[in-house]
Amino acid sequence: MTVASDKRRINLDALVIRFAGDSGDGMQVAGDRFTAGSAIFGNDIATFPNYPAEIRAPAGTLAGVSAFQVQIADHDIYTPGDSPMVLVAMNPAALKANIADLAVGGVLICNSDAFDKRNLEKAGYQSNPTEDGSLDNYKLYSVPITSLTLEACKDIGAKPRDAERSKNFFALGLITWLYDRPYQSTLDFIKLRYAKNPQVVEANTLAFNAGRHFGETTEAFESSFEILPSQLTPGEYTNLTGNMALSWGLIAASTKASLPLFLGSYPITPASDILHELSKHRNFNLVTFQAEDEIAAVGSALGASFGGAIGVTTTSGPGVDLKSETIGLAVSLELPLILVDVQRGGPSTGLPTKAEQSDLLHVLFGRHGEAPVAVVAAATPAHCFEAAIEAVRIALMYRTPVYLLSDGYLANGSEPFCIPDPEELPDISIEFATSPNKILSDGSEVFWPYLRDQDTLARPLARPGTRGLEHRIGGIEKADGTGNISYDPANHELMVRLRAAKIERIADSIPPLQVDDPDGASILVLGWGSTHGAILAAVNEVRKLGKKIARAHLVHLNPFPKNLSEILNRYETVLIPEMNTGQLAMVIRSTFLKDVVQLNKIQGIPFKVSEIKAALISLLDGGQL
Amino acid sequence: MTVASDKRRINLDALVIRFAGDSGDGMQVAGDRFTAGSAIFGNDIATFPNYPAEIRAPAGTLAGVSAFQVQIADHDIYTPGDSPMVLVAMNPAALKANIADLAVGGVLICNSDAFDKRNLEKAGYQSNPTEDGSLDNYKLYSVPITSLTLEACKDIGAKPRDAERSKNFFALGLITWLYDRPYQSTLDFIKLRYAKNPQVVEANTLAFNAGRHFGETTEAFESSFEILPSQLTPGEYTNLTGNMALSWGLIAASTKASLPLFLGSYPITPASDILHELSKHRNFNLVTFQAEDEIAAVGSALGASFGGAIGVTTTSGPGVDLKSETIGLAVSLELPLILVDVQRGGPSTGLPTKAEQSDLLHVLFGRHGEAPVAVVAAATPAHCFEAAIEAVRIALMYRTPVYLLSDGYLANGSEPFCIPDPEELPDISIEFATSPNKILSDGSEVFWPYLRDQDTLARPLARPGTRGLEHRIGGIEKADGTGNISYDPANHELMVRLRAAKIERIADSIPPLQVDDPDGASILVLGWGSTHGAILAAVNEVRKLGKKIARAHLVHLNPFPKNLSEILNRYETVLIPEMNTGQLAMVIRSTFLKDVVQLNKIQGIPFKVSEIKAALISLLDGGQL
Amino acid sequence: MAMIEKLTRKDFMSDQEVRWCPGCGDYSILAAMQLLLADLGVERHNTVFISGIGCAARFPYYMNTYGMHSIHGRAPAIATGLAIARPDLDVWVIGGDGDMLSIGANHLLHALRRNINLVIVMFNNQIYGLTKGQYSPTSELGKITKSSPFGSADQPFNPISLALGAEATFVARTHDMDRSHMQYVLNRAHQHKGASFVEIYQNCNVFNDGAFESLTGKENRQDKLLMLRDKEPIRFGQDARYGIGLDQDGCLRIIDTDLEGTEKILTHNEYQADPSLAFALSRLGASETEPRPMGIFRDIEREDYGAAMTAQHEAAQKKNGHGDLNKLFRSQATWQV
Amino acid sequence: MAMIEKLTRKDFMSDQEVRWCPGCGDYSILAAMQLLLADLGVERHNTVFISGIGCAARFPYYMNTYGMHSIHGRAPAIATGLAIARPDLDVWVIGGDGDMLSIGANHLLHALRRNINLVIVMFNNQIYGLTKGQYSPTSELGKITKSSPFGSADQPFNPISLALGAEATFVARTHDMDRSHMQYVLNRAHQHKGASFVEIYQNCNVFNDGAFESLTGKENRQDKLLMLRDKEPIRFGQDARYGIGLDQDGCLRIIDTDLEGTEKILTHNEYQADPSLAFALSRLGASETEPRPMGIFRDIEREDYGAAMTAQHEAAQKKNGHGDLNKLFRSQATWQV
Ligand SMILES: Cc1ncc(C[n+]2csc(CCOP(=O)(O)OP(=O)(O)O)c2C)c(N)n1
Ligand SMILES: Cc1ncc(C[n+]2csc(CCOP(=O)(O)OP(=O)(O)O)c2C)c(N)n1
Ligand code: SF4
Ligand code: SF4
Ligand SMILES: [Mg+2]
Ligand SMILES: [Mg+2]
Repeated sequence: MTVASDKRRINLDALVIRFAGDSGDGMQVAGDRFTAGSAIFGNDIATFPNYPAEIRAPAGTLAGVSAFQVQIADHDIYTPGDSPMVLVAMNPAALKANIADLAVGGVLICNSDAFDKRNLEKAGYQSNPTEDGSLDNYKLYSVPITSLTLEACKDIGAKPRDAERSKNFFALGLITWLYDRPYQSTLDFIKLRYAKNPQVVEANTLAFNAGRHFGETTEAFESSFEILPSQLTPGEYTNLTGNMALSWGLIAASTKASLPLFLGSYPITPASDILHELSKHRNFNLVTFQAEDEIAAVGSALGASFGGAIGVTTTSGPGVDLKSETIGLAVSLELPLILVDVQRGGPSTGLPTKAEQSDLLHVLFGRHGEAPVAVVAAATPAHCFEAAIEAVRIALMYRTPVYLLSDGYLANGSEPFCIPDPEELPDISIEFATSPNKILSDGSEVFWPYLRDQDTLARPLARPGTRGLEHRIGGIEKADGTGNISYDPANHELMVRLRAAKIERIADSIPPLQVDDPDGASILVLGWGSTHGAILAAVNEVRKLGKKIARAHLVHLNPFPKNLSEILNRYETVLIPEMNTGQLAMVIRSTFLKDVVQLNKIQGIPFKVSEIKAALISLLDGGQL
Repeated sequence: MTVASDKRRINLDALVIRFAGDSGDGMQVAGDRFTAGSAIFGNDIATFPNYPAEIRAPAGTLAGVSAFQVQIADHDIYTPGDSPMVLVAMNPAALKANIADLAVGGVLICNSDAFDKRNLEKAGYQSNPTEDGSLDNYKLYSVPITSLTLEACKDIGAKPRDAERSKNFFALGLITWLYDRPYQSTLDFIKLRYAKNPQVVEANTLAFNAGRHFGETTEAFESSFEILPSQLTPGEYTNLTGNMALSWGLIAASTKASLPLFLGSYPITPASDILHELSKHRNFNLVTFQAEDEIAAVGSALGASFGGAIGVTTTSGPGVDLKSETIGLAVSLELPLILVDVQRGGPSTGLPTKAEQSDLLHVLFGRHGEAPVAVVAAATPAHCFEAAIEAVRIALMYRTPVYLLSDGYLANGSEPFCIPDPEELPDISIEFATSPNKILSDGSEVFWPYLRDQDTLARPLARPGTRGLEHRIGGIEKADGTGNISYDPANHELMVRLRAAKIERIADSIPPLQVDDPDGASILVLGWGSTHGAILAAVNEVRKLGKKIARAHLVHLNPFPKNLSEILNRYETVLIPEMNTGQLAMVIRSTFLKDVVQLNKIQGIPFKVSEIKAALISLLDGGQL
Repeated sequence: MAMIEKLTRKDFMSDQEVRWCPGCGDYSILAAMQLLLADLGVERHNTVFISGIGCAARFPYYMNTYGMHSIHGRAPAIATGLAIARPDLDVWVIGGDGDMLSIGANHLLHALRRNINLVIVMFNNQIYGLTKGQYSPTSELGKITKSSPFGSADQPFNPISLALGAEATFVARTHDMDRSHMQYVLNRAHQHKGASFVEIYQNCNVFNDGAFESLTGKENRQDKLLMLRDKEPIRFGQDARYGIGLDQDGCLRIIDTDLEGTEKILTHNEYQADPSLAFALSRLGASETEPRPMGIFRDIEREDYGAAMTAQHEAAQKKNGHGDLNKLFRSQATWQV
Repeated sequence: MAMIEKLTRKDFMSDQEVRWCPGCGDYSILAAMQLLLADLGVERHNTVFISGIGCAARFPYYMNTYGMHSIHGRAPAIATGLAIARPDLDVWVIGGDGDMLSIGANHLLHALRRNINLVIVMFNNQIYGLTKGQYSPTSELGKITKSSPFGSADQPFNPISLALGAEATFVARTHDMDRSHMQYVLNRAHQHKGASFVEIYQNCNVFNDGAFESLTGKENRQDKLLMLRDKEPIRFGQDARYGIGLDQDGCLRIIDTDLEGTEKILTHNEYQADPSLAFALSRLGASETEPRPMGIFRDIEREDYGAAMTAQHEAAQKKNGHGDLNKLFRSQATWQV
């Protein structure tokens, strides 16, 4: 046996690792811990949890495989990586479902105990791939993880079934050693998380340490690796998923607006975690309400907005459809309302745990009549924080529903979030009406709920409880100014155009679109939403090849930044990668009459960097897509 | 006194007349009878009833005014006319609400009995307009209609309050004489309609005849007019509103498909009359179900479709929003389903009794995920019949939801409907699966619900009750072929593209778009839906000025006819008039990257011929809109 | 602020012209409400009326308070959000039988079980008025309407039974022909903490005229209406000749005191925790021979949702301190770069 | 076609792998159903299962019949259309407590009052399983879940009370630990013409394990479950020591036969027209000391919707003749050109 110091330690600039196992194998926890340890160590990180179908499938089957991929690096990274360089497969099904993604030459760690006849059959293997040579393209390590875990725990008197549960920590320990990750934070975590069950703390600790020691002491691994801390902007960081960042953004917005937050929501994957997260923070000026359905969810949020709170509702997929009617009412009432859509694969129930960008046209146009709303889309998990504040700012300032788009990839993926100083977050408070705003010809002073601000076209908001400003609003067409019911044809046209103009006016308050174009390119990649990371990484790679590419990313989808037209005209070719059949492309074509090249992927999974890179290179070479 | 024969009789080629009065004054009945009489006489006709706000407003107020406009002509006409040439105003409010529309020099008949102080005040008149000279621009006839009616009925012992109700028939009698309409059919109608109440029959008859005699015998009217029968295509005609034509079209489609019709609906203006009409015809193979809401309405229709019926649901405005989720399911299930949207003014409750074309983008894009459906739009009231059959044909043949668009103007407006020979209506029946369609490798025969027809891409339909073809379908993504749940990324992309391709394939079965361009114009007016009549009339008028204009009207909005691209490219300028802010224009721009000129009216009322004519002339003169 | 001068009905009348059909029962409900609120001296600015769509739902426009005329069926949901966000307000919900029992029944029932602090008033005219006369979920079997020319085949809901089945804490019925009873019931509903449900029989003289005439007509009331009064024997008819007793099969039956005396007559108890007897009372009137009970079927105490939320908020603050962004951002592991 | 050979459970098993969590109560319900249908010898091709979304709603995939896995909450509405259009089919509706009582309660209640010919089976696990553990409309007050870390403040629905309040004609309850009782109840529901509502207590061993253990656990059943049997005295406990009696305040109470004898014990009557006693029985079990009734609360006859539609169709044909387009087109005034 050799000691650790004898082994080689190799420096890596980045590492993509995927933990895969059965739903019950604790792979999400292992992945999470690995990420947290790396984050604290100072690496840049980006994660991609990939859950199985909604119901736990029978153990050992392909349908039950759960995976967690993370990229860690010593530099800025933008995605969880295209292909893992390391794959941990806890059983044959996990191997089968994931091996195709492993980079050739990659490290493959299999739990040999699980590769028995029954499991092999369940996964559809005729022979044992770890023995039949079919994995020769990879660096295969067969480790009896289950039995080593049991062995490690044998003295604490845990039942084998219980002790076996710690095998994810054995795997984590092994990887921790192999990639030289800090381990104390994981030991602390185990103590805290399982505090209620000391035997579990002990078992997990023993397994984790056994994994580390196994790496250090066996001869199987010739070398270990290290990834140095990255040069992120200095600051204090924490690792956030998109759903958490979005929740925190809403809390921050409520604080900075000095208004209560009201969340009306109905559970649905992958939006539910926003409800879960917000409901934990009832010590803030917020309340969460689990409604009977999505219609009641958005209805209650609208009622709360009428009462002067920031009404928010969160949903995904079919839930978005159900809110259309109430959003139309909110458009007519001109009340602030935040509509969070965490997009998932459709149509119908579709692919509930997967990501797609296929709701854009729906949120733009999916209401009867002419009912425009503002649309803001988050670009990365951490950006969900900022996007939430921006959505609330627009909603309050312009008294309008605002759609805030995220997707399943952002929602569950994570990255470091640089903790802001609350003082430096924008003040987004607004003024409510407290006194009459109109003097009638008879000299009486009255409150007109639709007497608009001439700059923003926003109407005054008088909260119930304000003495003397009693008034009624409703969904029937109303006269501008008084807000009284009006069936007058000319007034209707005026109101339709005013509501549209108000949304257009939002562009006055949003920053111009920034183009990242260091070299004066003729091709622009225009992205929106969660394609941000893959586009950025691909553009960087192409530039490393000495080629010119410009890049811009839209956060405001309605209205667009004012300079978008000018930017589009500056480029010969505009490429729009989207996880749909071309929804932004359609809007750009019709709005600017500018042809665009589409790159579409509709598979419920995000673009790989390489896919976008290939498209760019093809375009640069004058090819077609 | 002179006798009738002494009076001049002047020939008119067309007449536009509007009956206006209080909601309780029976103006709709008067208009309807005038229309029916003219229709039977052989004129071409087009009507436009204009109801007041939904709830009966207090008598005599502006909010309570109800009007009915009809154009009758000795030639083909396409609209109820821009401005009435004759206005009957039963009270000051009716005058006030309608006088602006009366053509200068037009005939104005006022019920002088109703122009008392109270009514004048209610209508907001300071002085009596029939006396103060403010109506000098019109041919004003003040007729004491109420007292003459009472006088006529005095001998039958009716209470004055009851007798007064017949005053609409007095007015109708007067107009009948003035424009030389046949009167026997009205006398017959009175007998039939009020058969249960002999006193009412008598009062109405007396009033009607008194009105006719008044015209004939007083000196007030120097001349009477006649409008000769028009040269409609020979055939048997009946006068139909759009809602009736649509209902009959559905019944005809069900008959020609040899399939039961199931209507699941929830009442809403202006769609309710389709439910009312269909529910009368239960002797056909049809059933109507008044659901608890629109979600249940479309749900029940989908359930019926699954059972092999033609599932139909009808709605308007907010009801459309509520159906989105279920339509997405129908897209995923690939089942036939007819979705009727009688568009009304939005957003939200909006202008419930008015017409708008503002749901086009919503029906195209208003579902989460990628969920394309076919869209067909009716062009005229009578065309609703044909459009309904076409929608059912597409739904059955392609196993897809089809949106059938009408609007409030088509729904309540009427025109002559040339009764077709049922034998000559298209056979739209389809084949259902009766036996397995796939042999597995083990030789067993199975039914695969998603094994597509290679031409249409339609899947086979096996109705429950078919022995041996038991299968399950659902809204989760499914594998093409087997239909089993599939989370496979590549399959998802395949299915999204197949569902879109199937909708595109519909274009194979629709006729090319016809362009009406006798002179080789450079300007094309492209319309859809209820703008048909106004566009056609305007184009004819412009051509009469010796100018060249081409015209085309889209019935299929998704997919478009295959030759649309080629047609658009043929013209320098394309004008799209729409009763919205430019929804078809947007789709045309993005689909064909062709700029178009928009003409938009968003007032809840249809275009006037003159408005479109003015736009055309301005464009012809090289002007801008 | 203490009330200085007495309010009058006019204070609660908005400047909008009332647009119901002449003779509609909605007028008398409006008058009863305006007079009641004036009498109670409630603060107009702290009062909100939320409605859905329908004739009844026009109500808020005519009340000089805060108000929202929303969308069909959703008023209870919208009001729920408002009541939770603003426990300081008096929130009323108004709607018709279609609005509340057809498209909106689910929201109604969930608001009732959650005991949201609302007064929910349903105008039951057993018809869709605004859309001009289709049958509603309370229309009788066999009813011929525009959408049921062969007669409706839908068994109607009994709104009181439905509300009781949904764990409502306050359930009552009154009718548009008796202003003082309406005001009594509405006042009690207003006093109740939590969700109150009030059904008001309302005549739609245009599309369903006389639907309740046989019960609420002045001549019929004595025999056909059973006025529930807390702690009093349940009696009706001239000289209170009849009473209600309970059979061993759990069914109520009519007792003729001339024959059986008064001994077996039940005493009404609005505050009874178990809703079973209230439910049994709600079934009365199904047949012609039985009287229809009016008044308060149930009025029990249960923590209202708003109060529970406030308690949770206070507990959370006690446990975790007032919300502080700096703390939130550091609520999980952080690191410095 | 007459049944030739006896069907077995296998005939009703589809080729899809069952994907519930190991140990989930759904498995035993599935087995009970498959065995029952095989025993009854129903025709697979005339049988349809319609479900919404949720763990329970996966059920149709596993039945080798026709089936549709639809969308959340809408199964009763979709099934309504199918049942009306196809009265020849046997239509079952399956869903969870969230599916049927939260988002879908309105459709459920309307299907019940209309007496649509459906068997509606609700798997009540008092939790949202598929979305991983939020409280449902049947979760107990104060329940701590992912979405209620401070405890749910929602008073739960009592599904039996709710269904009875909605005019349901067949209402029953059973549980996943007793296959023969499940089969008995499901069979009776299947026999009932019109809408049948069956609540099944179902254990979600992942997110709400043991929710019914104190009632349905083998050791607890005798004392905690009250098995309703038609025309029999309502008794429970060891040696049927206890019975249920009716107090004059309309509330049920437990009678200890050792002390009071059996005389005052109520006899159960499933067929009683008035639902009041069934409702009172549905309230039992609210407190720890009371047993929870299982079995058939109500089974009454009322014309089902499909039958009414068929009758209307026939009447219309009798009156107006078979539908004929030529006649339709001439049903109002026509003229020749
Ligand atoms: C989503 C939606 N569906 C349908 C309608 C049409 N609609 C308006 S009111 C109404 C029912 C009215 O009946 P009810 O609630 O009993 O009120 P009433 O008019 O009788 O007072 C309907 C169906 C609508 N406005 N919105
Ligand atoms: C419109 C819509 N909203 C929300 C969801 C998410 N969702 C799926 S199942 C479910 C609830 C599951 O609970 P339950 O019906 O009790 O079934 P169980 O899983 O417990 O069997 C929810 C909220 C959805 N699929 N569709
Ligand atoms: S339609 Fe009926 S309910 Fe509506 S306002 Fe008129 S009378 Fe009243
Ligand atoms: S989550 Fe619960 S209900 Fe769903 S399958 Fe698992 S154990 Fe069953
Ligand atoms: Mg009503
Ligand atoms: Mg459940």
